[in-house]
Amino acid sequence: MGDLQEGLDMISIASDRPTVRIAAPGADRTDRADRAGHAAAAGPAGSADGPGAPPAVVELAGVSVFYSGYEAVRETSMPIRQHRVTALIGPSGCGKSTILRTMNRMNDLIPGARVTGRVSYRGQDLYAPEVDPIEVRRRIGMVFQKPNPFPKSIYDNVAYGPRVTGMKVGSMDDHVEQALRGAALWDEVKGKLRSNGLALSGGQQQRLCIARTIAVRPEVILMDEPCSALDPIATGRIEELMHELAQHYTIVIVTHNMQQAARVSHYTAFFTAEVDADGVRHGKLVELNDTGKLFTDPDDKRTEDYITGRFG
Amino acid sequence: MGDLQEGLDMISIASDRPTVRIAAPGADRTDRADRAGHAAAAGPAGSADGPGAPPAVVELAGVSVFYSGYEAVRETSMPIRQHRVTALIGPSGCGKSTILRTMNRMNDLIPGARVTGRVSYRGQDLYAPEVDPIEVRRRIGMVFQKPNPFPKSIYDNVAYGPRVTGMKVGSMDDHVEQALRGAALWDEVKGKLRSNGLALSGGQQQRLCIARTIAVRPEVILMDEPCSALDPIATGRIEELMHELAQHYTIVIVTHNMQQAARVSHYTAFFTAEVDADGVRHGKLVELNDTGKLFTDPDDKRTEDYITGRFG
Amino acid sequence: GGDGGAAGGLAGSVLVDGSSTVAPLSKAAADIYREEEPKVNITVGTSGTGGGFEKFCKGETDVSNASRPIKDSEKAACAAANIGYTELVVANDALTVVVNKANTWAECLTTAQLKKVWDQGSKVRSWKEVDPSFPDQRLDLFGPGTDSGTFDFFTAAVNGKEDRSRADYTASENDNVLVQGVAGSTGGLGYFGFTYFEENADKLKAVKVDGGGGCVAPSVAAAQDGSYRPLSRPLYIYVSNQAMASKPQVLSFVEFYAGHIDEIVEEARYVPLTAAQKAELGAALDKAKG
Amino acid sequence: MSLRRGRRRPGERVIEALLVAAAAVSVATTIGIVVALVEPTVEFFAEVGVVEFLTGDRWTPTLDPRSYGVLPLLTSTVISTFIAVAIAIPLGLGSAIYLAEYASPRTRRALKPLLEVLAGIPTVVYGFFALFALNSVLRGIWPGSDQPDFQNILVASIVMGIMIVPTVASLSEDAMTAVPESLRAGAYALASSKMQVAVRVVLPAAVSGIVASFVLGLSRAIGETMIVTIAGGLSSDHIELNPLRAAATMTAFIANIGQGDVPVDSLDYRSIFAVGSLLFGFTFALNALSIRLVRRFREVYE
Amino acid sequence: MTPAVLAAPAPSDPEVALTRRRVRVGETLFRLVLLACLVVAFAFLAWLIAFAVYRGWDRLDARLWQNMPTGRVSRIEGAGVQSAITGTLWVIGTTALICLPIGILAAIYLEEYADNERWYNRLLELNIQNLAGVPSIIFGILGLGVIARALGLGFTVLTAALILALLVLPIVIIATREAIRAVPQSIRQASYALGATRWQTVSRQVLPIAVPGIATGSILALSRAIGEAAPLIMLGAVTYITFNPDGLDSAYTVLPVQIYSLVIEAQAGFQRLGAAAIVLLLGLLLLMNSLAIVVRNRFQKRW
Ligand SMILES: Nc1ncnc2c1ncn2[C@@H]1O[C@H](COP(=O)(O)OP(=O)(O)OP(=O)(O)O)[C@@H](O)[C@H]1O
Ligand SMILES: Nc1ncnc2c1ncn2[C@@H]1O[C@H](COP(=O)(O)OP(=O)(O)OP(=O)(O)O)[C@@H](O)[C@H]1O
Ligand SMILES: [Mg+2]
Ligand SMILES: [Mg+2]
Repeated sequence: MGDLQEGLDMISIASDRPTVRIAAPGADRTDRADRAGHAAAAGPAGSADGPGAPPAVVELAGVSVFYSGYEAVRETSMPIRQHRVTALIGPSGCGKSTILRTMNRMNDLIPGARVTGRVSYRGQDLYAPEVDPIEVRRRIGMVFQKPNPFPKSIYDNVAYGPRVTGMKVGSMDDHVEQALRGAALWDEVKGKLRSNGLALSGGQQQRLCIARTIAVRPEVILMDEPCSALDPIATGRIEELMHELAQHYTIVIVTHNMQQAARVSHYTAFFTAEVDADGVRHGKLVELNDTGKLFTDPDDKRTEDYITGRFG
Repeated sequence: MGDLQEGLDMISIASDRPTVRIAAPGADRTDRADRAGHAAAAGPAGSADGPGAPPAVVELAGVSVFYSGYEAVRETSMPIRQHRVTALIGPSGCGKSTILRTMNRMNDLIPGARVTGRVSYRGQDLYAPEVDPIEVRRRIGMVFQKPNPFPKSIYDNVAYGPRVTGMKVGSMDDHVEQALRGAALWDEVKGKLRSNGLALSGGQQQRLCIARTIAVRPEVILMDEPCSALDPIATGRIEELMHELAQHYTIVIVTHNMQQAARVSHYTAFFTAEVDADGVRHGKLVELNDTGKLFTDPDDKRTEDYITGRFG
Repeated sequence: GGDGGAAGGLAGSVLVDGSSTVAPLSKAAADIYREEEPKVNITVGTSGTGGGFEKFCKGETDVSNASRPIKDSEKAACAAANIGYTELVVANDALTVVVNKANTWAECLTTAQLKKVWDQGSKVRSWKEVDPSFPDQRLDLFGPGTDSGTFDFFTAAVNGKEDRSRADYTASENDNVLVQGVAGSTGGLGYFGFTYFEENADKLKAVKVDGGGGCVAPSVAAAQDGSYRPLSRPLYIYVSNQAMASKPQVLSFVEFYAGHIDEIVEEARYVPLTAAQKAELGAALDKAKG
Repeated sequence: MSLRRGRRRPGERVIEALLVAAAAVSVATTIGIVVALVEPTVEFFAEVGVVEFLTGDRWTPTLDPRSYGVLPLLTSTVISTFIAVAIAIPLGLGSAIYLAEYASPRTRRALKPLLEVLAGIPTVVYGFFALFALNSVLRGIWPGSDQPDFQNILVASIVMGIMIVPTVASLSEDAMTAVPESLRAGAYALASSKMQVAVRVVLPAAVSGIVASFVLGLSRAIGETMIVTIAGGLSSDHIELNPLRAAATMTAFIANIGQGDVPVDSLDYRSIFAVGSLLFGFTFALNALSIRLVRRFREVYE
Repeated sequence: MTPAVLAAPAPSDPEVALTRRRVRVGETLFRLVLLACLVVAFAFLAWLIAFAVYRGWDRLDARLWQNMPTGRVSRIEGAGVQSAITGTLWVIGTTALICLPIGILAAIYLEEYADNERWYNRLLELNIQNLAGVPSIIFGILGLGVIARALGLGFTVLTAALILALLVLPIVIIATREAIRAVPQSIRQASYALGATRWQTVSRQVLPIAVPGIATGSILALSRAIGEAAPLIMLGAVTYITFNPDGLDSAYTVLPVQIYSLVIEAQAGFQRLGAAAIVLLLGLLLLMNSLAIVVRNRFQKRW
């Protein structure tokens, strides 16, 4: 894991940063294909592991998720690559959030939820009995759809994670500052660290939540539609931030917005919900691919249908 | 008055229906300019009333809205043209929802809210003392951001409006059917009219809310971010529906999504929030224009900045 | 409990419980005793005679107030728990039969007439049925609850057997309700303790009772000399012998109780003991002390 | 970089044990109640037949001839509860609708706690109020031969009803305020009047909470003791259907014997445990029923 | 600008007048009826207070709390209810110390820890709902048979407090659960996602936010306890006590019991003292409810 302090202070933009611009996929085709060029095309089972691809930090293998017996997501396998942004897209109810939650055991909190298959983090089975979900979440953080700062001061929001995990930090003040800088929020709040986090605007709140998450120095950050409650300007800021974070963190983002997936991610996984023989809907991974390829030349017909259905 | 049934059953697409496709504005330029060609360009004060423009059903003149003394929106004037879709866009907090609510006196329900200036509907001042807000809302309906069906059956949801307004309908069953057809929901629910409206998917719920609204046969339908809680497929359906509705209804839609505004509206009003001398933010109408023009060649620099800030 | 010392230096607690009818006497006793032994903590509870004996026979209290003598089952309970006790009569009460102020006809009632009215299964509904000379006025009956010692005594005295009574009367544990009831209905007839009549003498009229020896009005003198028959009754306290032996403050209190009995009865507005009863009280106490 | 439990977390375990223990207290309470009731009840039924107890129409355990038919107590309990609830439900629901839908938030914040004062007033106080204040008014209204008794079920029930108003109002109001604002907005946008919003949208949406408040009010009425003891009367020798007459409820009977002069080790006294068991069973059944009911409504509306 | 009236006919009602068509009599009537409900309830409250104040007027002074009760009719005028006041404070204080921690912890268990798919947790929940409906007099039977006798705690402050604590425990649990449930799930998720343990999440996030709700519920539960007489009378309450409690094992009396015993006395002087004590108790109650308002309003989070 990269040195946090270094990363947080870094402002210059790394060379593989995707361009932050909205564009019809067609127009962007070459740019994108070039950017994530070393990642090989993924088959429907989503094993995008060609030579040269960064190592997988999290790896799903044959993962199914059940809600009190209902199989919401079926047999999903996919790698999450280090220091890359992986986007999960697909229609509502196809299990994007469900899959995201398996990656840091947040579904432990849902009564009746059960995971089968193997989810591993750096080779360790996340669901092995001796694994402590709290340790898992310390390393794999999460940002939610609706900004959810604690009704505490901005400072306490950020300091909460280090405090509860008993993290050794030299000076908490410095640590909070670094985290807020890392979330590109420092300049806006430095004068009012003691004021309530809820008094910030929606976009600022969401960045506060990101700051709070990186304050515990996770390796992976999961984001579930982090911008859907925000206006375009705030969204733009968060997207930009994601690129910066991707230099030091591995990011998985669920989004409804295909443009957003196209803008921010290196890889995109397309999920859909399919009705099986018994008439029950199950979520399924259709295709995991390099983002540029998935949006311009998807391997799967269903991906194409979904994308063109929206793109005209 | 057009025959509702006839309109509702109509499936063929009227000639002036905007194309439902996402595209970089550049690519779409001519198409759009052509489509809403008869509407003249609007100045910053938003008086898009060139010759040939349809008459204004609702007209705002110098409208300011206060929330317990805070002036949230300042001096706004704009017409809402008959059988056209007018989109309101702008950053969060600029007063889009506020302005929308002035048009059917929904802000009567917010304690401390006060409207100055004149909002007229077919020439009558909506805020005149003898005006009954309930009558106003019968003619100017509203659809909300989050689908909010009543926890009643689908049938009762639709029948609610006609019942409470004491509308004379031949057969309530037929009436409900027509409204559901009008909202393009009939085929999906006809077998389960007695089941709870909350059991539908998000997109279906939103269409149910639209059905419920058109069941009282309003003249104007106000929609406040009707798709922001929906996935792209459901969004696409609602957008398509809006086009059909525009043949019979006057529609005002608030949206965060500029593509959506571009796709569905004939006119677009861009609002922004500006800080005045005292450091207080007020919402303000910057430009009301033909949609094609506003997105490609806005009259106001601020509009251009906002749009290009997003479109690259 | 606690240790006592010389006079004025006693401490510790004395726990009194039992009948609510007798409670005013023990409260008055405690109140006066407190001036002499301020460090002795006396509490008086009102669990009823039955509840009081239950606690008493479990050794939970030192003194039990009783509006009736101890029953066999209670004796057995005390014996089983090895609680010895001394029964002391501390005051008299004259159950008073009262009628409405506007009642001009009923000056005196015989026990036979009372029985006719109150007996089990009685159907008497009008004063005329009590005595043909009385007017045909509706009869409204008021009396204490069937679970009270007062009821037991009255039914035994008038109807010949404890708990033998008609049931269709307004019963209340709160004598003030009975006072109000009789005061509020022209044809009212009720019975309760003499104190409640005395306090409300302006609202009620007491009826003379003829128990065979002529009409006698309830009064302190009549209750004392035995002429107010059969409705005059004694009130008791029961003292635990063990408590008297082991807790000097209990003995001290009970001795004080007996020694100041006239003052106590006066403060509680009951009918004082006769000289003979007082002698008996002293003797019983002496015997208990051994 | 191990994901195993790094630090042991014994604290978490201890706390969880503590929490379970706290929750177990309520179970212990129920067990305690059952234990306290069972033995004397069994002894009671060794001498009195269950059938006689449940079907007899004369309850005179301290009066000759002894009779142990609980129906008179049961009838008065049902009548008094019914009247109390018939007063509390309309008043409480009306107040709740007013507070939730009509009053300004400020008024609501001020009035609701004030209304809750009514629920906290000692029942002894209510009892004397019923007996000495309200009853004189009642007796004034009905002079003549069917004048209410000095203690009667009606006056006790009215005051119980008033006591329960805040229980119904407060919980119903909570349920109605919990109805999302979006439903109200939706209804207003469909040209509903305020009353229509309240009655046709908010009320049905809050129905499970409202029913729950009714049930809670009902069980408070059944279990209320001091008011009926002081103002309701003691007679139980026959089934009294006229609420203007004095009659003992189950609770009033228990309270009276509990402080009376009856020897404790007697059938007379043990009868309070039989009545207590019946009362306990009664409220138990009622609660079970209500939970069903609430759940059913909830299924329909959520 | 084109005059609106010349517009093409609306698809809705051709009539465009927006003025009131129907006079909405029902609306006004409904509102009045609702208001009347509230007024009736408050009228009773006012009447009740006036009734007590009127009856106890000449005893409403410092004697009430400075003096001890008396057993002597000649001393009625100098009597007070000090021991009942201190007894009430002792009993209620102890009740609070017992039932609040237990109630809050139990509520935390049910809301945050218990898996309500499990039968025993569901039983627990049912049991609590059921206890909330058990008549208070039954708790008196429990107190007499089990707490005072079987557990051997006797007739002390502790016994009374235990009975009242168990009596209002379900109210505390239910109110606390409500308050905890009102804490948005997103707060918990955020805390867990940061690697907090369950107890850290509960103690540092959930409870602080739930405090106003818990406080209000607790105060209301305690004001119910303060007025309870039935279970204590069942226990055989002391009605004459001239010293203040000095410990959990002390004898005691409480205001409602003292009031009950005073009002049924024969002498009008005692009855007036009882009425004055009623006013005092009502005052105490109003104080507690105002406290609830203050807590509710002070700490209420705007979400
Ligand atoms: N807590 C839960 N309990 C039971 N079923 C659930 C739960 N959460 C999700 N589901 C079901 O699992 C399926 C997948 O849901 P999920 O929330 O993962 O979808 P999603 O792709 O994130 O949808 P959206 O885009 O609407 O957020 C859906 O059918 C949903 O109803
Ligand atoms: N009920 C209210 N009370 C007080 N202020 C309000 C209220 N509703 C809105 N405001 C304020 O009025 C301004 C305009 O709000 P409004 O909701 O109309 O903006 P908007 O453009 O719809 O924003 P968004 O895109 O986030 O929905 C904001 O500053 C907002 O904080
Ligand atoms: Mg999701
Ligand atoms: Mg808005």
